[in-house]
Parts: sequence; C-alpha cells; structure tokens
Amino acid sequence: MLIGISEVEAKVRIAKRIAREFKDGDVVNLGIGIPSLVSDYIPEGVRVIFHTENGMLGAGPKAREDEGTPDIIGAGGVKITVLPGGSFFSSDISFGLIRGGHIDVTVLGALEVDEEGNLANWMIPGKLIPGMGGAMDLVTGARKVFVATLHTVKGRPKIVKRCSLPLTGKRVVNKIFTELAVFEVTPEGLLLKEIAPEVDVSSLKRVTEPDFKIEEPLKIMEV
Amino acid sequence: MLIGISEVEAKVRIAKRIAREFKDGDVVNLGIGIPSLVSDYIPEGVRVIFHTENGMLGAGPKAREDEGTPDIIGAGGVKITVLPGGSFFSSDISFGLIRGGHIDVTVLGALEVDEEGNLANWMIPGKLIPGMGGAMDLVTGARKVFVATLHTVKGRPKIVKRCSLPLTGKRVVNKIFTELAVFEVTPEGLLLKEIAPEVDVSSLKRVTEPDFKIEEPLKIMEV
Amino acid sequence: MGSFFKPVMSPEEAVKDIPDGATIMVGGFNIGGVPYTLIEALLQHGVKDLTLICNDTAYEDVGHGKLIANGQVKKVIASHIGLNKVTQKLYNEGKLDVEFVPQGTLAERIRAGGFGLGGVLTPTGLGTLAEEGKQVLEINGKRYILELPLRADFALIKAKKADRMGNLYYWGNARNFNPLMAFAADVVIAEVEELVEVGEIDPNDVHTPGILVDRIVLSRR
Amino acid sequence: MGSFFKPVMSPEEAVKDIPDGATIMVGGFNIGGVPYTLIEALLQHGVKDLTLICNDTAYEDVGHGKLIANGQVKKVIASHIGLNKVTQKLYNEGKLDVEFVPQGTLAERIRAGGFGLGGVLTPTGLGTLAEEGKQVLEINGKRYILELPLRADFALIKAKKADRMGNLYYWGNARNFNPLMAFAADVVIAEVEELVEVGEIDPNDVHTPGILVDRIVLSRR
Repeated sequence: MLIGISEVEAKVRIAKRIAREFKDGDVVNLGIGIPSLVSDYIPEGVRVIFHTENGMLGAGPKAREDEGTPDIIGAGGVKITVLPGGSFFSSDISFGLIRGGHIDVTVLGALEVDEEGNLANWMIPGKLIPGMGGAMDLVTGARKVFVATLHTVKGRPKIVKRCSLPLTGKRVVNKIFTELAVFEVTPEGLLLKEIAPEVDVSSLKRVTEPDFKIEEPLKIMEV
Repeated sequence: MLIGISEVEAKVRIAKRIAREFKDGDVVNLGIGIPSLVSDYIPEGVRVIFHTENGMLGAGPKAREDEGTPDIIGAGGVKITVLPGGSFFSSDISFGLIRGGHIDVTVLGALEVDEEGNLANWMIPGKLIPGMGGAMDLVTGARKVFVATLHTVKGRPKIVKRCSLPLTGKRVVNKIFTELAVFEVTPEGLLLKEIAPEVDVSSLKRVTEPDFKIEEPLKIMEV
Repeated sequence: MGSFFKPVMSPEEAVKDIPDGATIMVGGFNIGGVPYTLIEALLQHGVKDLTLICNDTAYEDVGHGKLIANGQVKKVIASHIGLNKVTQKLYNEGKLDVEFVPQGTLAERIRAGGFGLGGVLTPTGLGTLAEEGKQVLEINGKRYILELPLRADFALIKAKKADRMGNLYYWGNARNFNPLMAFAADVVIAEVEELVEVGEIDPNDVHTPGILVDRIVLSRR
Repeated sequence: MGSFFKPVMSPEEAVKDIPDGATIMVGGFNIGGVPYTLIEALLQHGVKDLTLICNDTAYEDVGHGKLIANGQVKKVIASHIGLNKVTQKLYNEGKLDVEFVPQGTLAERIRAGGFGLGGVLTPTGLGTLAEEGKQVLEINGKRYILELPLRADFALIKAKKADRMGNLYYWGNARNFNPLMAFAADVVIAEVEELVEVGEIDPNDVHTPGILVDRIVLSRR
C-alpha cells in the first residue's frame, strides 16, 4: 500500500467514506466485497433502507449463528435479518425496483473502472467467470452507481483509461471511491473531489491511469 | 323465439348445456351475460375453479346481501364470495394466467360469431362501445373459447358467415352454444354437434347464416 | 427517493399539486380497489384536462367515473367504459378521447412503465383494431404486437393498510391494478383504510414496498 | 389443466419421468429457496444431458450445483456461476455450455415464457456482451435489447407450505424465482416443508395459485 495501511484498513476506509454519502430514507443496494462492508458504517440518524436483489427491502445485520435461516439471506448468501418495515418479494419485482429507477444508489466492486464511467466486474475471459448476477441491471437502473475499489491491486491501477475486460455497463458509474481518493465521473472525464490526507496529487496521478481534473478547493478525505 | 320458450329459459338452457362441458378441476373464466349463469348449473361432483380477471381464483357464489364487500367482486361488479383454496392476485398475474395458457376454458357472449371462429363482442362503432375489457386476452390465451349466445336476436342470426363488427379475436372460438344447437368450429367451418329437440336441421339452417356440416350421428341436445 | 417515514396527509392536501393537464393513474376495477376519498378531493380541487389511466371508468356517479361526468378529463386510457354512460356519450360525440387497451395489455404496459422495460410484446389483439398503427414483431414464427409502456405524473391507489413507511397491504381482488401503478408514477398517493405502526405488517405480507409510496391518505368511508 | 387436488408424491416418484435431455428450471438463489429434496432425487435418478435454468449454480456440493458436479448437465442458463468451482472449471474447459443472463433479464424471460409474452425489451446489457447477437429496438429514442422467453419441460420449485390444491406460500427472500418458474414449465413440481388442508392458507396469502402446480413433494430436511 502506498500509504502504509493494511488492505483491510483500506477497505474499511472506503466503506466508511461511502457510508457518509447517504441521506435519510435512501434505498441502497450493496454488491459483494468492499460494498458489503458499507452497511456497518452508516452514521447515526441516517436510516438507509437496504435492498437485496434476491428479493428484500429492509435488510438488517447478519443473523446470530443460532438464529439465521436460509430463507433470509443477503445477495452474498450470508444469513441476515429483516428490519421492521421490511418486505419480501419475487425476483421480477426485485428487478422491477432496480430497473425501474426505484433504488437510489448501488455500490459495486470493480475489476476495472474507466474515465468514461464504464465498469467491468463480471468476468475475466478464460479465467475468472462468475457471471454478472444482478450487476448489469443495477448499473442500468439504479439512480446512482458508486464504485468501491482499492486504488491499485499488485501495483496496477484499477482506474484505467479504457476498460479492457468485458463491460458490466457502459457509461454508468457516477462516483469512484478508493482508499486514496473520491472521483466523480463527468462528461469531460474524471473529476477529483477528495484526496486522502496521506497523499498529494502528483503521487495520486502515478497510480491513476487516466488524467483527471481537480475540484477547487480540493477536499481532504475524512478518514 | 323459434321454439316457444322465453328468452330467460333460452339463456338458462345455454348455461346448463355449457355447464356440462367441464371436467373436474377445470379452470374456467366466465364473461358477463349468459356466461355468468353457467356457474349455477355445474353438475354435482364436478369441481370447477372459477377465475375472475380482476384477480381471483376460486370465485364462489354471490355474497349474501349483508355479507358482501367491494373487495371481493366478480368481473361484472357483483359482490361474490371466495371458496376455500381460492387466491387473490394483481392484474398482471391474473392476465399472466390467461395469456400464458393456464385457464382451461373461457365462456364469452357475442355480438357476432362466424364460421371461421372470429368473434365480435366489444363494440358497435358509433353506438355501443363498452370496450374489450379482458375479452381480447381471454380469447387469445384460454385453451378453449366457448361462445354462449341466443341463436337469433330480433330474428337476425348471431352466427354469421363473416363478422361485420370489429373483432375481439381472429379464429379463436372453439365451440358455439345456443338454445338451438351446439357447433364446433373446425378448419373447414362449422360442424353441428347437437341440435335442440324442438327443431330440425332445415329450420336450423334458416336461422344460421353460414352453411355447416353435420356430425353423424347427430346428437339431440339434452335440455 | 424520499423520506424514511411517509407523510400522512388530508386528501385535499395530498392532491392539491396535481396540475391541469396531468396524467393520472387511478387504481381499481369496477367498484373494487378504487381510491374514493382521493377522487372526492380531486372533484373538489377542480383540476382540468386530465389524462386518466384506469382499468374502467366506473359509473358516472361512482368513483373516478365522476371526474369524467364533471368534465375534468380530456383523455381516457382504459379497457372498459361500458358502465359509465357519460364516458360512452362523450366519446361518441367526439368530446372525449378514449384509447382502448385490452386489460392484460394495460396491466403489462403499466408494469413496463414502472419496471424500466421498453415495451410489451403480446399476441393479444392480433387481427383486431388493437393491432392498428402498431409495430408487429415476428418472434420464433409467431406474431406479437409491440405495446408501449405507460407512466403517469401521479398514481392514486387504494390499499387496505399502510404502515408509516408506506408499506401497503391489499385485500381481496381489490388489489387489481394498484400494486402495478405504484411503480409507474412520479408521485404515488396511497389511500388506505387503516394506518398501522411499522412492523405491524409482516414483511412477507407487504404487497407494495413503502419506498414506492410518497403520500398516505386515510379513507373517509 | 389437471386435477382439483394435486398428487402428493415421493421425490423419487415425482422426478422419475424427467427424461435425458430435458430442460428443467430450478428455483432458488444461492442457498435460499432451493428444492434440495428434489435435487437429491434427480441425483439418484441419474438423468443426463439436462439443460438447467437457474439463477446461479449454487456450490459444487450444494443443491443443484451437485447435478453439474455429477455430470448430469450439458447446458446452464444462469446469471451467476461464481460459487460453483466445477461449473467454472467445466465452462473454461469447454465441457459445459453456459448462457449468462443478467438476473433481472432472467426473471423477465421466465415470466414472459409463463405469461404468454413474446419477449422482453430491456436496457440491461446495452453496450456489453449481453447485447451480442441480439436484436436491439429503438423505442421513443431509447435502445432496448429484445430478450426471448424461457420455458422448461419441468420446473422444480420450493415453497414453505402447500395445500392439497397446490396453492403455495413462500417465506422470506427464498421466494425469488420460484413463483415465476411455476408459470413457465409444462410440469411443475413443488417441494414444500409443510402440507396443510385446503382453506388453511388465506386466499390473500397465496403466492402461487394451485392451478399452476402439478405435483407436491415434502422436503426431507
């Protein structure tokens, strides 16, 4: 890591930062990986309604070992709970909510994300091919698409000029959150909105493939 | 009436005859008018499951005056009951059942029905224009389409060579039941299956516009 | 999309921002599942030139049928108008525009509008007036009419119960078009007979998730 | 369509007429809503060359994932295979055909198959591999992929409860694809945890009407 924090700490930092993006009453779908951590860090007083694409609103914390049931699981297969005011429904309804623009934000991981807002996160041809699951619908239908990703993996930037892997969605990403920075995707390319306290813009440029504009005044990311 | 029975008696005769067509477990949707009478005459031991397109299976008899609710009504707006084993659902599901071929029989009235199995029952341009309601879906999706109609109205045959009114469905009718006869619609035109005891074939021909073939041996309609 | 709890309003307050010329969906089939109280408020309100999307136009003196009788509607999109004599009369006189839609197609068009789908491919109406002027696609050797999605500015729906988060529970076949319309309008106003606390409707029994509902109004009858 | 009461069968009896080469739908998402008992019977049965339509291929040692590990499947139509190492391995080796379908599109394709619709018009997948080889329609200035309906010879679904007429009640988010698949197969086999008398499931709580169900099997776990 560029800034001397562990991978786990970096992931938690990203999750915490994203958790501060939501407004009271927002409806949010979290992907697996870093996104799944976000729900642990929602600020007090902000009531976010979590959607799971297998058919649930009002998803609560993980179930206790002795209380969970396969009849209530998160999108990653973990046994979870349902909060008061939650609801269950079939998959067509669940994706009607997604595709129809009824989900405020989806947070997804990335294999690659680029300056046009293209996202690749469902396959590496010939190697890792999990499938798109609900991700293609989520990036198409959610009102805002946030990407949560480590800034680099094995030294290689995850934010690239142009995705080389098969896309999950074309020009769909609104914001990118890493342990080093927050970018907004604009029609003119990336706009740096926040930077981590440990780095400066020139070192950030070295680990970010595309050029980016810088918002003035540039905010220091709260960590 | 050609055979000296009242219009009401004629309608009841048609309803009774159709009621004998069903097998135990059949799922049936009844239109308004004569078809709505059919449910009163289902033979003992035959358990027909009635569907109403506003969203119900297991429709039961009319509600008692003091027990009905606008929350359970038949397709004609009458307050009815739900039988044990019934179910309620939204309109998309209701028509998914219809269009998807999950309803065994629909019984509908006619303004005109013709030898090709075309049915007109939703509008008379410039005059009576109720709209098609669920009828176009029913004739398209139900496995069998029965037409229940008086043989003539004001002396004019309801069974015609070619419908002149806007169609509800093209080549959709399987059987036609009147107080005088039962016809099957075949690729070669109408086939007379049963004739009422009071009439003979030549008098039937005078009140039926298209030619028809006659099944041998010709059955006398049970009345 | 909205607040965590949904505002509970008087019927007058709930409909007052519906402007002239708005497109509104109204739930119900015949006398069942109609938001009668909201309709009364709309009659009082006097809003004009509405486009009304509904299964049927009820009766001239019942429910949203009254809006037509009261001259507040310029266009109706419905499957059936046969029980409202005024609708039929105005239509025959050329004073009211009526788009007839087969009932199952109407349900799917509303659903498509709310579900982000581009249209509906249905065999219903082939060879009839319902096919006229529409694109027909041949798919796997069969023909289907392309029917377009429907959306509205406001949906006026009716449920049995709501909780404060807007979760709705319907009862009987009064459910009909109501849950579909909840997806397909910019503002969804739910009239309910009973308002309960969050948690009182079992998550398994919620028919319309509260996130779709913007305003809650209690029935006056 | 069938008998008034639905036969309650042993799992072995219920699946024994599924022939080699059949297309089967299997309900569930990850570990939830999977008809485990029916899958065990299919493993015993040994039927081969199945086309399997499911949301995901579970795990190589869980649920219908085992059918793949056991070599009984020639083609999978699913949105996700990432948790079943055997599916991924066989696919990468070219020994298993996998058609990837976005999850929402999969739900709509199954629904279209069961609802008599000609296809699905969705924006999901535009500009990705999911668009390749498919017809794209421009409707009101927006592009939509035409996705085709899915049907199966048999659907193996899982519910919490059934009554003797086949009415099904699901619980939790184990509902997922099960109610959709009940519409879209020639023979629908419902595995349930509990069988109750007709009338015990409130008509308002029936999620799958019994007329769609052909056979009932009790879960063994």
